[in-house]
Amino acid sequence: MSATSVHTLWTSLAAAPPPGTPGATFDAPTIEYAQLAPILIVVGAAVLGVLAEAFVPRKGRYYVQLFIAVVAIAAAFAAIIGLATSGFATTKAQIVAEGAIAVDGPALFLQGTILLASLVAVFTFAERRLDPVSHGNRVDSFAADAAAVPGSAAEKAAVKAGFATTEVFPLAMFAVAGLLAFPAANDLLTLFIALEVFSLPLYLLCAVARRKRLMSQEAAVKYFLLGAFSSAFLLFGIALLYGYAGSVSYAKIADVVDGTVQQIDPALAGTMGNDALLLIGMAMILMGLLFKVGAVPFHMWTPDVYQGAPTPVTGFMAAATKVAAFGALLRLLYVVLPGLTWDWRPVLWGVAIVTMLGGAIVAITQTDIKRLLAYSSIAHGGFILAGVIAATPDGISSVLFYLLAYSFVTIGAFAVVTLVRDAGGEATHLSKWAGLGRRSPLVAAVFAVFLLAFAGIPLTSGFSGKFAVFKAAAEGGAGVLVVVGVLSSAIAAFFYIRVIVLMFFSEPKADGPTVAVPSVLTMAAIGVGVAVTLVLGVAPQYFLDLAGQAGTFVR
Amino acid sequence: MENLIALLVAAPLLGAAVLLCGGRRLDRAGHWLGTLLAAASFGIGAVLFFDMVGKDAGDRALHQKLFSWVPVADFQADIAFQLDQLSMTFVLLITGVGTLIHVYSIGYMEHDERRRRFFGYLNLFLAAMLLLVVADNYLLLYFGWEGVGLASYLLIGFWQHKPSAATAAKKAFLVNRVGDIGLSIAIMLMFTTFGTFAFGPVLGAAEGASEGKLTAIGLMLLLAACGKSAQVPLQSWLGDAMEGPTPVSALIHAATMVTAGVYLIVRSGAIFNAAPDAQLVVTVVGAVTLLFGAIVGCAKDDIKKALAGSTMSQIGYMILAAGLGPIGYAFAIMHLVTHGFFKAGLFLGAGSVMHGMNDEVDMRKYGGLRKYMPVTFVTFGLGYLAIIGFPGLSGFFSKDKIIEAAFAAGGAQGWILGAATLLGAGLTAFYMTRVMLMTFFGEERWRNKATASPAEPDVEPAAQTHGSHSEPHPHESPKSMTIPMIVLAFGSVFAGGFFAIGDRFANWLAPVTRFEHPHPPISVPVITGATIVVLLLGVAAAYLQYGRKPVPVVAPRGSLLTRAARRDLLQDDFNHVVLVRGGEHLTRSLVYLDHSVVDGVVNGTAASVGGLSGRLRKLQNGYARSYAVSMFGGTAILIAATLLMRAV
Amino acid sequence: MSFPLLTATAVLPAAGAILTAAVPAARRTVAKWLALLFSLGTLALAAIVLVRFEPGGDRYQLTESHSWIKDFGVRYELGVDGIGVALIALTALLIPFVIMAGWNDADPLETQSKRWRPTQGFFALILMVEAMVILSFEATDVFLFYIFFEAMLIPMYFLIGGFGDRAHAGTDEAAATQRSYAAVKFLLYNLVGGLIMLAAVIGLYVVAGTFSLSEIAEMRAAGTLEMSTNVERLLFLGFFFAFAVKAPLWPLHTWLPNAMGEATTPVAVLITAVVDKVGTFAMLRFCLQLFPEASKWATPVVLVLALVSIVYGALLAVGQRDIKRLIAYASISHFGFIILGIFAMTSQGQSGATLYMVNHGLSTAALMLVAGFLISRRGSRLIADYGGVQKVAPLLAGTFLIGGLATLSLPGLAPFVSEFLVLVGVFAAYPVVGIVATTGIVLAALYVLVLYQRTMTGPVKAEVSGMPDLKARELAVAVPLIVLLIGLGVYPKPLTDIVNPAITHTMQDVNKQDPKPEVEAAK
Amino acid sequence: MNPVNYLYLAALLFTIGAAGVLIRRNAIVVFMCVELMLNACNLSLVAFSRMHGNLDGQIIAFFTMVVAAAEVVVGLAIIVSLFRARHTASVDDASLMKL
Repeated sequence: MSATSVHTLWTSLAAAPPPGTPGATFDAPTIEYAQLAPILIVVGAAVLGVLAEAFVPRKGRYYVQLFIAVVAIAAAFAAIIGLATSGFATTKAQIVAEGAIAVDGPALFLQGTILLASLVAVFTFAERRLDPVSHGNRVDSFAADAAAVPGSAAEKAAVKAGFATTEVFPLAMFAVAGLLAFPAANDLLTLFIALEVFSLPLYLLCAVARRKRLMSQEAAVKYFLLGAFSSAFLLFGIALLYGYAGSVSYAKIADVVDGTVQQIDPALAGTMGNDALLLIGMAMILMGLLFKVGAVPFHMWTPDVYQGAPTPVTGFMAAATKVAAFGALLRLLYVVLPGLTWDWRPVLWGVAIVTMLGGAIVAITQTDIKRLLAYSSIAHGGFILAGVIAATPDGISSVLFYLLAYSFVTIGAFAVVTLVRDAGGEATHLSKWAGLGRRSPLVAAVFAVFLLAFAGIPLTSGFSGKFAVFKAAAEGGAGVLVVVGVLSSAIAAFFYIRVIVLMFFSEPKADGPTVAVPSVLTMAAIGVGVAVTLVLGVAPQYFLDLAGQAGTFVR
Repeated sequence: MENLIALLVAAPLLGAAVLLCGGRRLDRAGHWLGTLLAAASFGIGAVLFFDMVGKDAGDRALHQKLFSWVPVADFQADIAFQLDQLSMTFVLLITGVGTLIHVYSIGYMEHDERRRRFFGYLNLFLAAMLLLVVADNYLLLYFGWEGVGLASYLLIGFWQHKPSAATAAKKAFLVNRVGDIGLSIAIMLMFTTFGTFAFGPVLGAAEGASEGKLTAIGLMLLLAACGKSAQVPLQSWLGDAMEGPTPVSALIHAATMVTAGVYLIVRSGAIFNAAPDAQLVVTVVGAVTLLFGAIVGCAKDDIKKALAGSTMSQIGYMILAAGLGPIGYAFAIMHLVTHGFFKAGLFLGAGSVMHGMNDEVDMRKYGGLRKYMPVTFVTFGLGYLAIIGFPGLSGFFSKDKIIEAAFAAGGAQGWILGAATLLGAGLTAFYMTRVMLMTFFGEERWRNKATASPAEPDVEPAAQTHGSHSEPHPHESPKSMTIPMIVLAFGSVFAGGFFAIGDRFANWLAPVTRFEHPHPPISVPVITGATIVVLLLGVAAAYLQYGRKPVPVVAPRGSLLTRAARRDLLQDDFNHVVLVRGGEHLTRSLVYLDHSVVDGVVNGTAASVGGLSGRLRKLQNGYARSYAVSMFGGTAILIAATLLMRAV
Repeated sequence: MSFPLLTATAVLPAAGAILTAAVPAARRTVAKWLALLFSLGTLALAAIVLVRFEPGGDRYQLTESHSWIKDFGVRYELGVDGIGVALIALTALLIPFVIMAGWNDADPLETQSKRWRPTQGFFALILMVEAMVILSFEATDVFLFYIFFEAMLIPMYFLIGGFGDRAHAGTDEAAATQRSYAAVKFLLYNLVGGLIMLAAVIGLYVVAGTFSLSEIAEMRAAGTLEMSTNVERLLFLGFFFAFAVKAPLWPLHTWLPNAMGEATTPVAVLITAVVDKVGTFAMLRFCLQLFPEASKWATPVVLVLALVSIVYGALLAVGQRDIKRLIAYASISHFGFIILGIFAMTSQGQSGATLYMVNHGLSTAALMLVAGFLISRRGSRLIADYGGVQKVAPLLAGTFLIGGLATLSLPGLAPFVSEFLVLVGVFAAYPVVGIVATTGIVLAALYVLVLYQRTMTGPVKAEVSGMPDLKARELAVAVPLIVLLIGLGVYPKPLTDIVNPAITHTMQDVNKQDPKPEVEAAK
Repeated sequence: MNPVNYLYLAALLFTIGAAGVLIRRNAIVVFMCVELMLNACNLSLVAFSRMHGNLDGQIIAFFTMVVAAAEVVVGLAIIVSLFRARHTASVDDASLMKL
């Protein structure tokens, strides 16, 4: 299309258009509010939270915010259930909001998972029993005044006044909204926006730890800069893909990629010929997503951020972000780029292998429990990738199941980490965990359960998930991946076992940490974690069915 | 009637069980119980014997099946007994001599607080030995075979506080185990060849099998026999076995157990008959051993070890005879029985002497004892005459027959074997005369000669633990000990003649072992004459050396051969250097290997993974910019890879 | 739907484990009796299984089958054949003795906090192991088996690492580090084996689409199972590796001496007499049945490895200075025999191997537990620290000797029957191998008698002079085992009757016939 | 003028930005480089939009600007707090957590 025609486009819009010409009548977009309910509820709650920050007196904010968050998540989850039961997951799966959002099995399943994870995470956010009471008011794990310089008079004053960063709840809500939209995004623009919507609040959440604030801020900076860096790549990839296909809608791009597109105008014909656009674009978008997934070599932010961020936030990130990011990745690969399977498969093979091995190997020599879990999450990302690569319906459902299993184990594990404390806050250095099993057997046992699940020991959810994924991969013809996966799980087993040894078989140190007795909130979080871990380990059939039914994308 | 067979075994077994599990409360009556049950077993044997004599030669064999032992597919082993003339002979020998030695032990072990257990072991031995000879298949025989091994192990090591005794027991068991390899392989071969290992079928079908297989079986059986009967090359344990109490040496290591090898070969005659090569090897082993044992016997100053050497040599005779086939079997067994009498008698005599001499075993500290212990002297003397083959006594008949048979083997083989047996007879006469003279004649070297025990390594343990340096007071032993000696002396005098007249014994065994008259190349009287001449030479030589001149208390250095003979012809040294030392080196190096290599590989892998982890960890240097670099590089690789994929 | 007997047999100890663990810290003795009670109850159930099982009947009996994880094609399928029955009986039989022997091994030290409840944990874990072992003997679904095969490791791991032998050289810290090293080594070896098996399990599913032994057998019979030679071999290797680690087969054996050396004696018995049997059992049931051709293809190598295990294990046993390590290496040698018998692919070999599993369980239990009593008295595992014990503690010495004689498989004691069957079976198929294996019996005699001589005979050492003889509880452990050893040595027929039919099936699986004798003997 | 040139320019800008992120220490500057990359994306989007003659690209560009603005808010907040805590805005000094 030539320059003049574009000009006329403008002018024709300016002048009163003759009837029939495109854009002549501006017909309002149709928004299916019912189908969008989950996202909308959460966004609304977030906005409400902001208002609450503005108008509710300080004393009441904590409770109001907690109430809003919990109710909103519950309501959103109910909405998900409603949609799923009324068949949007299977038969009535559709694309809504002018093609921006897909409402289908994977979307609903993952959104449900995200919401449950977020609910549990919010519980841990709200925990106020762990830190000792300061100046007569209970404190949670977030800075009294994030803006105050660490150790400054202002901070002390804030602590004395019993301030609390209750903004974390609306921030979390925004993040959740973004996370919900991410796996459901059905065009590249929505994908990008959703990404930013959940990234930005997370950057902030990382920065507001009460203890070890310098590390917290450092984590935030690293996460922010690298995140922005990666999103720039993502965006450039989007631009290239748009350039290739002339559209950002998944369906249209897919058509162009498959070559089943109708009416090819010359410009499109010109760009379509240019596969470099397509491939480079694809590569860059993949990079953006793999960054969020934490796949090697885009993983390096993970350990630092996981370590520095407030532990509840870490758990939330580790669980929810992974779920959402993998959801988006699945949709991209299965809806937009199935035509390119033979291009992205070998590449992802490589990524999966280095991720599995890299994560497992580096984890061996870690000395900080949070970093250890970070690397383990990297390794698990590799396992999930193996399922993604299978490129079969089984692959999809296995990944869905794995994500469900994994997210709860993760949140539970980090919740336990919050309990083990000494004078300096959480005692995350492994040496401090020595003999925990002697001092408080129950906590140690619970943590051991989570570790065993990570290690994929039978009768835990970790095993069911791993088996599902490897099975899918093997059926998808990726036997090599299975073998590598098995080997790296062997390596991984080593450091999970190391922690167990430390907790149970080594004598407790005199100056060892104490285990704080949490409120019902954290207890609930951990309890749910354990319950899901064991249920998915012993009787996973129901959830496998669920994942199986949810295993098809709408297009 | 056949149901009695099980009882035969059961009686002593019961005794063993009761005595070993009974605990202290049986200490007072234990020995009587043991003796009683041994005697009962003898009684049952006697009943069975007269019953057997009653039948005509053809169908004397009795069979009894108790139950199926190990049934797996074709592999069918039963607990079943077979009592034929051969077994019968052994049953009577074992129970008879066994009972006598039980009686003897009552006196001999009087002052040992563990006497009850001693009798328990003795009964255990009787049970096992009887099982060995009445079994009707090789696996059950193996059962008894190992059973006697166990009993021998327990009895040799009965004085466990003596390290030497414990070691000797262990050695005996191990050497026997080596022989057992032979027996078990033989059984396996039988199973693969005949599909069974019961006497009847195997021996019945022996001719049917290929000679190679039969030879192999035969040699394996021979290996087993060598182990149990202390034949070269597995003889080394017998000498040490003398660490056991003397009644044990008499019963197990002279009269019965050590002859099990002969039983095995004679029992398997059908196989050997069809495998001449195997037979040849058997005769060679027999010949070698009979000389070996005799030479060792000439050099030992320990009375029991001297007798042990003689046992070895006599069993050599039997094995040799058994190797000659149908012309030898009967004589082998006959010599076995007579030897059972006189050798047991000799050992009991030796025991009686030690009993009177504070357990001193060094003959160089004996001398002139005949007037202090007359009964012992007489019985010992009769046994002596019998063993050297003095005309008219048991040994004469049995050994002479073997010599004839050896010559009759035919060809060069016959001559060589015959010469060997003759030479053996001479040596026997020599060393037995030596024992006789050193013990009962000459000056009384035990008087105020209580100096340090000589440089004879074999006696040192005994000297340490028993040798009291106060002057001994030789005295005759109690009745319980002398009576058995007297009975055995009778046996050693008359048994031979009784058996030999008209080949009575040979005909008795014929249905089982077949019997053919030997036809030596030279006439029998000549051979007999030669034997007597050689015998007299031996006696004369001994008399010149030990009768005429006084015997030094400290053994002279002696010739190279003597010194070698004292050390069992260096065979133990060989074992020590090659097996013990070599084994130690092997195990030590293997332990090292296991730790450093087999384990090392695994630990190495673990370590290397750890090292890799340590290095990769360095990449995580905390600088956001380097993370960005890795992301950037990763993207570049990603892009390059995608394009490359498309390119290829 | 009849009463699920097999499930009950496994559920009972599991329930016992939970109850035992729940006993409050102060009530230690209650926990002990509770555990003993439940183990005896399990024994009773096992006895019922033994009775209800008809040797002549179907291959798998008392079967239960329920759908479990449809998506993975996993069914909850239980069933026992003769081999399973025998081993279940062995397990159920040994656990009470293990518990009795370990009665006081896990009492908390004074220094430990009052809330720490080692005793409860100890017995609960033992019962948990029992449950899982029994289930893995019962499972006729590969996946189901795999799950318990793996899950078993965790309680074992805690038993080894959590409850060390009080009789150790050096400081407590040193002992603790050695112990956790042993535990980790145990876990990693078996975990790696298990994970490699997992890959094979997945592969099997991809090939067969089911995990049920019966279905796979039908498919093979109908010829609808297309499994290329190479695939079959790879899968076989995957399975075999795991079982060879567990068994343990040379050169994958090095975890056993550490584990048995550092663990308390009852746990050591649990490892070698019960848990390791799962490995050999699985070779017999899964390797041969699922991959018959590959099994035959691998036979030569396996036989050689087994031979090496026999000789190597025995020689190292001779070279040991530590009583428990010595017994461990002896076990390695014995496992060599078992594997030899399995892969001889003759009736005698395989029945022999099965009997061997049972008998080795009994003999090692007898020897090891008595050794444990000895060690607990002197507080040292070093052979050199003993001497002349027989003088001061004749009962102890006597039982020890009988255990030893069983270990060197003396005729009249149970192990002889199985060992000879294995040898005959191997010899019939591979004479040379059989002959080499026979040397094992000499070496066995060597290490047993050397051990006995150095510890029990000779002059009485000062340290052992005051040593008390066996107590009633200890006799209650040792005597029944000895009675069983003698009984099964003289009259093993009941056992063979149960095992033989199962072996016939296995022989059909690999479609092999016993070699026929050269001459048909004149019967 | 051929819109493709704009793409080349965009690519150039993007690379410059990326290089800046990699080599500059000051957090603010690094962040500006990221902005530069985003703008490069915008440029290419607009150029493509022009080539294809539909408006999607330009719409995205607008969204991108908003996102960039939001990022500035969040980013500056974080960076400033870091600066106040440490009196330096160098990303290399923020390396407490490593290995």
